Order: sequence, then structure tokens, then C-alpha cells
Amino acid sequence: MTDVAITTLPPAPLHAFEIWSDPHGVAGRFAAAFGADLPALGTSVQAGGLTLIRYEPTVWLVEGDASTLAAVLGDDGALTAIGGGLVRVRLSGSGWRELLSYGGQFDAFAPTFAPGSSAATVIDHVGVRLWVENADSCVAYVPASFGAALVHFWHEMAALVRA
Amino acid sequence: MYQIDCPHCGPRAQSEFTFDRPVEAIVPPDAAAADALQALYTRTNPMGVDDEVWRHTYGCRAWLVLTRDRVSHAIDAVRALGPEALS
Amino acid sequence: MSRYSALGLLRGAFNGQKHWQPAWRDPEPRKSYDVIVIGGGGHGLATAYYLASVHGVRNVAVLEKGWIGGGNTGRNTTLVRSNYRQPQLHNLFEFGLKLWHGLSDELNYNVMFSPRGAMFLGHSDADMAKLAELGDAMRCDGIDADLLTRDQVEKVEPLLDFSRNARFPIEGAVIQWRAGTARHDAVAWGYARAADALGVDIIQKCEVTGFVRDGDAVIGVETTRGRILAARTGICVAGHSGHVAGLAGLRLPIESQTLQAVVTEGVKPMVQSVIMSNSLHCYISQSDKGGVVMGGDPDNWPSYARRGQPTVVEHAIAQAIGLMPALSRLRMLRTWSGVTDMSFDGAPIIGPTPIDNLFLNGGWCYGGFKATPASGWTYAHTLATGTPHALNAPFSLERFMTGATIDETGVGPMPNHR
Amino acid sequence: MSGPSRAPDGRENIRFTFDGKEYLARPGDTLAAALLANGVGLVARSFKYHRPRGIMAAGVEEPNALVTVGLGGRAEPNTRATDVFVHDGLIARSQNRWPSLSSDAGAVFGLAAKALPAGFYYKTFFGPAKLWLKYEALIRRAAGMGDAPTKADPDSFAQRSAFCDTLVVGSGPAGLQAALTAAEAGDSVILVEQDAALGGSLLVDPDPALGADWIAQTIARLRELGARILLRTTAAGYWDHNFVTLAERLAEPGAVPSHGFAQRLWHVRAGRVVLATGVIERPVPFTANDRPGVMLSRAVRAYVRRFGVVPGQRVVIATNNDDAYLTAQALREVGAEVVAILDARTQADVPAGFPVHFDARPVAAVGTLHHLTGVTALVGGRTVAFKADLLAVSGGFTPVVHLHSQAGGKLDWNEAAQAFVPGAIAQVCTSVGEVIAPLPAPAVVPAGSPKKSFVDFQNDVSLADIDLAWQEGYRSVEHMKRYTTLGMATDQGKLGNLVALQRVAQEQGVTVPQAGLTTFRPPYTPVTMGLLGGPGARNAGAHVRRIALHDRHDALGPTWQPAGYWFRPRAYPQPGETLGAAALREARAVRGAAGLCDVSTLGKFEVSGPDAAALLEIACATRVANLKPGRGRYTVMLREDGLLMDDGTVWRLGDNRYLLTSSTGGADRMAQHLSYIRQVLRPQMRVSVVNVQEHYAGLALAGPRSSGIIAALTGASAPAHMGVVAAVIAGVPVWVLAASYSGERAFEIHGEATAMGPVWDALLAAVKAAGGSTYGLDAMDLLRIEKGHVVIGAEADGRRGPYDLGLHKMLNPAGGFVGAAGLTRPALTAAGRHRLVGVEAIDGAPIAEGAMLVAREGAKVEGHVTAAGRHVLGEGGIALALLADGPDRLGAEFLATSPTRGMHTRVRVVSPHFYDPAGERYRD
Repeated sequence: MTDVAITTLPPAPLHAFEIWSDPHGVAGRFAAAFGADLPALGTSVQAGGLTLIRYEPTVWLVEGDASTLAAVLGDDGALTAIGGGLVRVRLSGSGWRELLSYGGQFDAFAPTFAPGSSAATVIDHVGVRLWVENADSCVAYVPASFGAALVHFWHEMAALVRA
Repeated sequence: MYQIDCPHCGPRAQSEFTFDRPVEAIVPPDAAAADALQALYTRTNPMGVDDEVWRHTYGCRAWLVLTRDRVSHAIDAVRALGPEALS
Repeated sequence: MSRYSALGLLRGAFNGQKHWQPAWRDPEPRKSYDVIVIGGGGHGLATAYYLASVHGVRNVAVLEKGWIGGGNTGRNTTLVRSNYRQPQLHNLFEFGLKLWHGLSDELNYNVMFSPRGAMFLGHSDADMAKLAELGDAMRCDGIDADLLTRDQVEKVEPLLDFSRNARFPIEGAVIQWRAGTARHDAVAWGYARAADALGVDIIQKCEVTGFVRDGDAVIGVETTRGRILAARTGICVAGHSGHVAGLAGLRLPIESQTLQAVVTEGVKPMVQSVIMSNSLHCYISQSDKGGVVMGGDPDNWPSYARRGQPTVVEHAIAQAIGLMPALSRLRMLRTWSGVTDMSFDGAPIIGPTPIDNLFLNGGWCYGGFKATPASGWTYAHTLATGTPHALNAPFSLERFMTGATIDETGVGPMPNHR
Repeated sequence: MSGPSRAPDGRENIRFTFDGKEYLARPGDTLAAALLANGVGLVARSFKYHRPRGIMAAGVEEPNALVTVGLGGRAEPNTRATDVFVHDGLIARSQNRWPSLSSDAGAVFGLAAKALPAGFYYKTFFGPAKLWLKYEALIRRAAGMGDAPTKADPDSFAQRSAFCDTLVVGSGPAGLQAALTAAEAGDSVILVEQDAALGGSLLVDPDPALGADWIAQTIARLRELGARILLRTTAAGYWDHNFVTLAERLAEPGAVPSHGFAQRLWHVRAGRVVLATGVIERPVPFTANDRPGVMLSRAVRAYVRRFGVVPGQRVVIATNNDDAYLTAQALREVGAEVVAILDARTQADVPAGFPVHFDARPVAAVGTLHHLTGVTALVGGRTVAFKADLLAVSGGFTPVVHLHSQAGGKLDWNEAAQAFVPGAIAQVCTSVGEVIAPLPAPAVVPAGSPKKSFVDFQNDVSLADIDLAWQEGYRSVEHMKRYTTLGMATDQGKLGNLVALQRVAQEQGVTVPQAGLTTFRPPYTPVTMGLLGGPGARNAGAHVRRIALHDRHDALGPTWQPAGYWFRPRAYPQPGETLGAAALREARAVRGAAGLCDVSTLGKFEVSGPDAAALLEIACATRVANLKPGRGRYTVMLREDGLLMDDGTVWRLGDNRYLLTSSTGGADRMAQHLSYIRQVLRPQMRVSVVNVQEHYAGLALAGPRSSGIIAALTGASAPAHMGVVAAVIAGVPVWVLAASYSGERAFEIHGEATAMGPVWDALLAAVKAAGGSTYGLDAMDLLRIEKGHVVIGAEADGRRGPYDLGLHKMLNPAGGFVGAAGLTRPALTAAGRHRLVGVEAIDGAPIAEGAMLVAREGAKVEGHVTAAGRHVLGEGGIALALLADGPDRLGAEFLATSPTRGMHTRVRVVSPHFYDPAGERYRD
């Protein structure tokens, strides 16, 4: 019925980029440095070799070499490495939204959940952060300790849904 | 399974949220001991509407205040609580 | 009161069972009573019964806003046990358990108390040490508790999953053989009938809407059936404790939450005892009609709605099937909810309030049914004498402010974490 | 020929068995239809009196025809024969009978029925509780319906979410029309139907106005518009905020799923719900109204029109409404004889050509075990007997308001129809079709014997039982239900509840709304537990959490220990070594040389920013701000009530950067707590708190050789005790924290989890070279007990304050931390508090963990052993304990007694610091 591939991606440098003061100043410095706006909640931006995905009101997940962001933040926030704790799992193929409908209460088919969107939710009791890479692919950032269990769940569901 | 309209994320299922306490039970750490204990240990527990602190723990992790009816379960309002950058 | 007996039933076979009298009267409220008990659940009715039978206080009214036994008495999973770690709790519940063992005879009403054993499963050596500690604490206070090995558990409950690769392997259990289940409705009805026979007025469809005050004291209640005065008034309304106490201007260390339960279609016997697991937060037993009765964690947010959240129950069922795989093809017949009075240490409150002549019995969280006789007995003592009995003295309302809390699970003052 | 039958038409190609006998069925047959087609009248036995029962209905409301289908882990007891579609190889068995359906010993209960009225068990079986246990064992064996399954379920169940603008429940004409209207207006639509075919009543009563192809056309149009149509799917529960649970059967009961899941549970959030749930026909009470051969009128029509089955050749119809005349018409079309129509009304405008008797009510059905032979009736006050093999009954129609009511909707009373219909509702929900407009059907006074006139068939509740409940004062409808068990059977009172209420109204002079209505609770029809448990049932709803270096540990063959959802190495036993011996060997390696242990599961938080220390001084009850860069300290975190929440260490990594560790079990709670402090209590702070529990994998290196190993691997001298440095080991940047839990000179090495493999390898090689060992949780416990370190969950069990554990002297004197107010409560420092001490066995014997401390056997409990161990290098049992006024009682002797384990050890109270109390071993 549907087609979906589940791929565990290699570790990548990931940081939490948190702003605690002068958000507009930080946004201005970011725009000046990267030629793009800091993404709003539930969206992402790719610029300067970085992917910034905003999952929280004050926190962005940064994938890539984040060292250049320290200057953007100045004294208005902090960067903290978190890449050791997250496994990236790519769900690709036309069936990824269908697969995400299993084991959770998240509307993966919502028109607003379009390429570039992000959302955090719970799948099969595991808190995951989702990022729509493109129409045919979604990346899930999964707590590393649950990674194997959730990947197993997805494989099991995908096989049964496909059947 | 409520639908909670997170001011940051939009409508989401209750399973992403956790209830923490009624707003009346927020105790500042520097409150006088007697006041703090009163706030901690006595509750209005109304059979009706109350303002409650919830957290979108498995979503955007932000804290919210829900105005919720404890009999009908209708949620009249949701507002953000806490710092919000670029909001 | 027409006495219940097998002979009476046989006699009824020849007269169409026409000789049975109403189990209780349906009296009009009088102007005043010695004691008013607000709440016609098991606890309130037991209180009235012991007031009349133990203390000779018979000028008593039980005021029930709906129908007796219609709250948590008729909505629980019927477990009766005294296997608590904290001495104040196990002593209180054990006092009750002793009463349970003679209750059908005492009330001349078969409450079907069935001492089929209640076990906590252990899933690791560390669990087993904790369970042994529980058993040791009980045994040192003269309460029965035995450790079971894995093989012994299997003899009692062969359908549990004993495979070594089970997610929560079974290493053993602590069992209280004298614990078990009872027929919940019968407890309310039996106490009501016995109390009524001693002169207690059980007044249904009578909702308390306010308190009559004389200075610092409560001297009666306003109800949907008029003003009723009393020398002493006892609140005994479980999940509605906060609401009723609020009518007197009291704020309590109690929040109301929903607790759901589940029963399956009836099948032939498959669960012999009461199975509990602290690691899994679910409990399983089987009713006399054959339905497997199950419960789990409460819905962890305040509610008075008696309407639960389905995924909470689904999670409890997942856990139960994890323990006992053969449950999978049974069907859930019904799910229902009660409003629990979650106190801020998980233990009940039985005693005076800051308002003269007003007393409180509440905060039973999700564990009140088993305490029905003990709760009624101690509350009756408190209402009759004005002071708590040694058994309920630790369960004062002041303990939260003084710090003498009685916290079985060690969770602290957040009832929604309990 | 009499009884049910069907002339073969060549499509009978599905084989199934019932009680071992093989039969043939047609595609599309329900088991009930197939049994009737094969002339089977007796299908089941009732619950209490074991009365013979046949098939009464054609839908999910069937109370009688319950069978077990399937084998092994797929066996489904109590399956309604009307709600399973026959599949090849279906195995069905009757239930609740012994030795056989035809000769059931349990029928003896029926003979004693007069002495076993409603609630008889409340009036007898007195004596000790143990005696009741014996009676009960017999009752339990007689009770229940099907046999309990004994095997694990081989099939898979799915749980899926879905979102739609409009959810339509029921695919009769009203439901199909509602779905079509919504879809054409642009709504996303989900349409659910519990049957295997769409059309609802149209499957039995085609509507000429709509045309023969209307269903097919509508379905095609719906599909074209993208509507999702779910067959064999029951809307089981209607919850808050338009959340509806749907149970979908992908494989029939007892069938092996041809592919994929056996069933799927849909969690649907709908913008709007349309309930087109129709009605259920009511039976009629009269003597033996439960016999095989008494069938609901619409069911008769369904068997005739949909399944081609003629349920009887000579038919009496008993009705109080016009609908039953359609059944007469249908029977006549297939050549069955309508012997009489007993219409309880005194007059009505009815179709011509039938032998209609007005003012006529059935009195009794008579027949054999398997079939009906006749009906007696009161016709205009006269008793008349009819020969008949089928009695079709219609007592009116009960709207299916279950979902409306579950959703919080009110119910209105429709006097003409004698039915509750949907009233006002707060959720966005409308009811359409027959459910809001049931046919008029006046109340009829029953004519038979109340004792034998059943209202709840499965539970054998009769009119006499209803009367008795009222007589005995069980007058609230909830009391009546509970006293008589009315509506408590697997059909949940779908047929009988309203009949019982009518009885109360007739006998007691109240109206039906006054008599009351019981609450409708989910599910609408029973739902398979495995479906509700979902895929999570396999692991009891709890995933195992794996540590980052799981595979490296696993290669060493450890015994794994569950710790919450985590699995951690408990010990690494050598071949033939017991766990206890392994733990002692590992602990001795730490004391004597070096040990390596995985502590990755510790809670860890990075706190950065100018206000980092200020935030930590709210979370931690100790000073933090005076910590110098490169230094760390032990700390405790309190709950708001002043009792211990957690403990850990706090490290100043840089000027404005701290690392806070906390216990494994408390990590999630601590994350929530820190977020609460930061976001709710101190939103204005310039600080970032990031949970790095999983980002960092942590290794503990402990023992007198550990600082040498650190120096060798980092190329720099090891930090002093409670110092922290950034270093590189095996090419991987790490933090080296000089913290000790074991009492030896020790370090925690934390690095990015995905990179820590080489660090582990290098440390393990160095430890082995130093004559050391890996160590697990058991050795860690031995070491910390000997050192007197408390553990969250053991000593700090949620009931202890700092004073109890001897930690009060380290509290921040400035206050301002969470818990400061709670700490002021007097009972927290009152005499008699159970406080931390050590105990050691006087004769060197082992001490039981969890044992109670008593002065002598039988004396009152004064404390308990929280953690038991032994001297690691020396001999003899030692333990940590909580003892009333413990620190004041050093030297006193107690019995550490464990009656459940038969272990009783004399112990002496000592300081909890058994090992190196001065901390000399922390120095190099």
C-alpha cells in the first residue's frame, strides 16, 4: 500500500542554540551573517552549511558546524552540544506520513506539515522531533537510548502496513 | 484525549502535554514559609473552571496556562508562560 | 429487618419471594440529628452503622445527593488488602481487613469477601528485596505476608508470562493470602441495611448545598431537601471532598482526579488471585461473573467528570497483556471512571477540621474501598467522641503543615505524580 | 419440515464447523445466518440458568448466540454468531455447557430458579470468609461464559491516528447521505460501518425512491472525493474534544490474518461527528420469550432478504408497531406462512391480507430444546394457541444513543416511541436518521409469567427480578441494574434495558424518565484487549533504553540489570562465578587497583549563562555560586516539601558554564523540575538549561591506580579530588571529573556518547594492565554502602529530609532554594525521626536488605535496613539503615529481622562511614 524506507543516519554535530535576551538583535546578527531569517517555530532554514530547526520558543536545533554561531549569539544566548544524545532516522518514500500515523496522535498529513516544517511529538511512547526534509523524506531526531526500539517499531509497522 | 491549542505549535493531542499544578500553587522560592506551605498544601480544587499550569513536554517543551473546566473538560483559553524569544 | 438466609430463599420459592422487605427505608429528613454524615458511599454508611452499633448513636442521618453506593463504592476494582509498607497505613488497613473477615455475618448480608490472596510481583532481585521489606514490615506488626518464588507464583497464576525473555520477567512475589476482593455494591447495601435497622435515616437524593454556621461552629447543613441541623457533621464524599469542604470555606490538601477501570467479558476462571506490579502500575483480578477486572494509573490531571482518557486505559491494558499474554483475545466489555480524592501524601485524612463540629474523612486517593470498615469504624469513633482513635490519629489534616506526612510511595506533595 | 432453513443455490462453498460438526455456508453469511441456513436452532446456553438459546438478532445486539471461534492464541470466546462472517475453516464451539449443548448439567440451576431470585447470593452463604471462598470456587466455575484463552496471541494489532473534518458513524441511508453532503462540501470524511457491507437498513429494506444503484453510486462518489470508508469498523468510544476510537477488524474472529494486522484501532480527531447509528429492536416479554425460535422481527427480515434464510415456515408475529408488517411481507415473498400477527394495539392502519389480531399479546412460547412448536396468546382477552416454528417479535425501537451519550449529550424522552432520543450536546456532533425518529410503538403490558419473561436474556434477568428489586428497595435504576445484573452481560443491555424500565413504569406508577436511565459507557460493543494494548503489549508498553556502549558491554557477557527502563551491567561474572562472587571480586579490584564502570545513565544538565549559578542556587539546596572554575561539589535537590528529590554533583566548567549531574531514576523528573524553575519561576534569567543526559556517555574510573591511568591517557596530571578538567583520551575530547562514589580516588569521564567507544577501549586496556576490572551495579553498591553514600530510591526514599540523612549541615544558609519553606516544618527534625546510621553484624553474618530493626523478636519496629552489603576487603555483614534517632544510638544492639526470609541477624549501630571516614584515599 505504501512505500517507506527507514535509514539510520550517521552521527552528526548537533547543537542547541538558545536565546535568553535580545532576540531581535540576535536575529539581526544572524540575518547579517547568514543572509536568512532565523526560522519561526515549526519551521527550519538551511544557510551557510547549517540547518537550523526550531522546536522550542527559545531553542533551535543546529545541524552542522555551529562554531560560527557563537558570534551571532554574543551574550544573548548559548550553544550546547547535544549530538551524542540523538539518533537521526530518515523515513523516506511516499509512505512516510502514513508510517508516522502509527503509534502516535500526530497529524502527519496536515497541509501545514510541509517541506521545511518541524514538529516535536510522541511516537510509540518516545519523544521525537520531526523535520520534513522534502516531500518524500522526513528526518526524526530520536533520543539515542530509544533509537533501536523505535527503529524496530517502524520496521515492524512498515512491514505490516505494506502487507 | 483533549485537543490543546498550543500557542506555539497549534492544536495538538493531550498525550504530548503534562499537567503540573494549578496556577494558585505556583510557589516562588523566596516566598515566606507560611505562604509557601499554604500555596503548596491547600487547593481550591474547584468543581468548575480553573487556571492550570501545563507543559507541552513532548512538543515544544514550553509551559502554558490552560483555563479549563474540570467538569465539562472544555478548554476556554491557552496562554504561554515563560520567556519567548522572537515570539 | 427480615433476616437473610438460605431457608428464607427456599421459603421464597413457594411464595414468589414476596416476603422480603425493603433493605432500607426511604425516610423524610427530620429537623435535626445528633450526627449527620454527608455522603452515602460505603464509608459514610459504614460510619453510620458503627455510630449506631458501637457507640449507640442512632439519631444519625446519612445524606446522599444521588443513590447510595453510586460514587467510588460502585466504581472501584473491589480489592481488599492491608499490604502497606508504612506502619500507620498497614495498621489501619489491617484493622479493616479483620473486620472484612467477619463482615458478611455481622451485617447479615453477603458482601462476598473473598480472601483469594493479593500479590505484588517482583521483576528483579532488587524488586524482591523491596517486596521482602514490605513483607517484613507487615510481619513485624503481626500481618500476614509471604514471599513466593517464581515457581510458587506459577502454581497460583499459571497464565502469567514466565519466560526469561519477558520484558518484565517474574522473579517472585509477596503475597497476602488473607487479602482479596469483595462485591463492592453489596458493601454499601449491607451497611445501609444494617444501619437502617438500627434507626439510621438514609436519605437519598438529598444534596448538601451549604453549611449552617453558629460562629466558629457548624450546626447543620442546607440541602436540596431543606435545612437539617446536627450536633456534629462529618464530610465523607471522596472525590467531592474539595467541593463540599469549599462550601464551608475550607481548602484541602486534596485534588480530584479521574481513575479508570476496565472489565472484560466473562470467561471461565483464569485469574485466581489479585495480581499487582509496582513496576507496571496495573492490577488484575477476576470477578465471580468471570470478567477480568483491571486498573492502572489515574489520569494525572484534575477532573470531576468521571470521563477518562482512552490512551491511559490502553496503556494499562498493554501492561496487563505484557504480564499475562492470554488476556489478548478477551474483549473489554466496559470501561468506567471514578473521581478520586488525591491527597498530598497519598494517605487519607480522618479527623477534625479547623471548624468546630465539622469533621473530614477523605483523601483516600484510589485506595478507599479496602478501607471501608476501618474508615467507618474510626470515623464513627471520631464523630461520637469528638477526638480521633489511635488508629486514625496520625491521619490528621494538620500533618501537611507540620510535616508528619504518611507517604507510602514517597512521591511528595504533587498528587498528579502519584 | 420446520425450523430455519435455506434452499441451496450452489454457492455453499465455505466449510465451517460448529461443535465439531461440519456445515457449509455461502460467502457473505454471518455465522448466525449459516447456522440457521443449516437448520441449527440451539446455539448456546444462558449464564445463570443454562437455558437453551438460539439466535435472536441479526446484529451486534445479539444476547444469546455466543460461541467461541478460533483456536489457540486466536480463540475468541463470547463471539456473537451474528457478528462474525463465516470464513473457510472457521471453527466454532458452544460455551457454558457440560457435557454438551443438548444435555447440559448446568440446567439444574434452572430447576432451582424459584429459590435463586435476583441477588440470592447476598442472602446466603454466610460463615467465615474462607467458607465463602469454597462456595465461590463452585460459583466461578459455573459462571463465566466461554473458556479463558491460555495462549499468547500470535497476531499483530495496530494503532493509528487520523484527522478529519467529518466523521460519519453508520452507513445507512442517513449516514451515506451525510457523508456525501460533507464530502461534496469539501470536507475530509471518514465513514465507518460495523457491518461488512455498506447500506445499513437498505441492505434489508431497499428504498425504491433512491433507486437500486444508489448505494454503489454514493460509494463511488465518496471514494472519488477522497473519503475514507472503513468497513467492519465500530466506533467504540466517543471521548472529549471529538476524539473517537474506532475498532477495525481486518481479519474475522478466529481467522488467520491473510496479511498485516488482525485489527486496527483508529484514534480519530474529528471536526464534526455525524451519528447515523440507527435503532435496535426491542424484544417482547412473555413466558419463555428466550426460546430458540423467538426472533426479533427485523432480524427475521434480515435473514430472509439479505441471507436468503427462512428462519421459520409457520410464523407468528407479535408487534406493537407498523414495522413488523414489513417482516410479514418479506416472509410471504419467500413462501413462509404468516399464521398470525398479534398486534398489541387496539387498532392501526395496517396492510391488508394478513391474519391480524388487534389487542393481542403473546403469553408463552412453547417448543423443544431446539425449535419452537407453538405460541399461546391473549387475543382480546381470550387465550388462543397457534402452531408455529417461529415467533417474530417487535416491542418497538431503541435508538442507538450510546455514542451521543458517551460524548456528554443529553437524552430526551419520546413518549410515542417509548424511547430516549439524542438531545442537546456540547460537542460538535449531530445525530441523523432513524436514531432521532424512531417509529411510534406504545408500551404494552406483558401477558406471560413474570418469572419466565426475560428482559436480560444472557444474564437471565426476568420481569420478576425487576419487580423484586423494587420490592426490596433497589429503586434507583443503577441499584436495580446492579442488584439484578440487568444490562451487565456482553450485550450491555442493548435489548432489555428499556423493557425493564417500562416494567418499572407500569408496576410502580412512575414514568420511564423518572425510572431513570443508566449511563452509557464505552465501548459500544466489546473490543479485543490485544487491540487496545496495541503493539506495546509485546513489551508491556515499555521500551528498553539502551546505553551508548551497550554492545561493548555485551561483548563482556555481563548480567544485565533493569534500572527503570534502562538496562545496565549488574556484574561481569567469569565462567562458573556467582553474581555475588563477581561483585565482590569487582569491588575488591576497585579497592585494590582500579575499576571501570558505565555511569552514562546519570542525569546531566548543562547550565550556561550569566545567571547559571543563580538558577542552580534555586534548584540545589547547597551553595553553588562560591564554586571556583574547575571545581565541583556534592549537592542535593529538594522537593517543595523540603524532602530529598535527588542528589548529584555540580561542576563549574567555565565562568558561566556548569554541569549538574543527578540520579538515573530521577533524570526525567529533574529535567521537568529545572525547566519549571527556569521557565515558570525565573523566566527573566539569562540562562540556558540543556538536558545532556544522553549526549554524554559517562565512565567511572575508580581505585588507587586511577589517577595514574588518567595521567597516562591524558598526558597531564589528574585533577585533584572534586576538580574538573577538559582533556583528550584516545583522541576524543572529554571532561574528567574527579568525583568518587566508591570511596577511592576516582574519576568520571564524560564525552560525546557516539564517540566514546575508543575511550572505553583505552580505559579498559589501562585498567586491565593495572590489574583492575570492569565493575557493575552490584559492586558499586557494595562500595558505596561501605563508604556510607546514600542513594536516591534506597535511603532517600521520598520520605527523608536532609536532617534524616545527615546532610543538613551542607544546606545553603542563605535559603532561597526550592524546599526551603518545606524544611521549616517541625516534624522534619522532630525526635523519633528515622535517620541514617550504619549497622554491622555482631557475629559477622549476612544482613538482609530490607530487614526490620527491632530490639528483640516481637518488639516494635524502630527502623529498617536500607541497603545491605559486607566489608569489601574484610569480612562480615554491614549495612546502611534508617533508625529512630539513629545517630544518638551508636553502639546500641538490634535484631535485623526478616521474617519473610527467615533471616535474623544481631547488629550493632555504628557510623555509616565504614571505610576511610577521613577521606584520605581521595588524595594521591
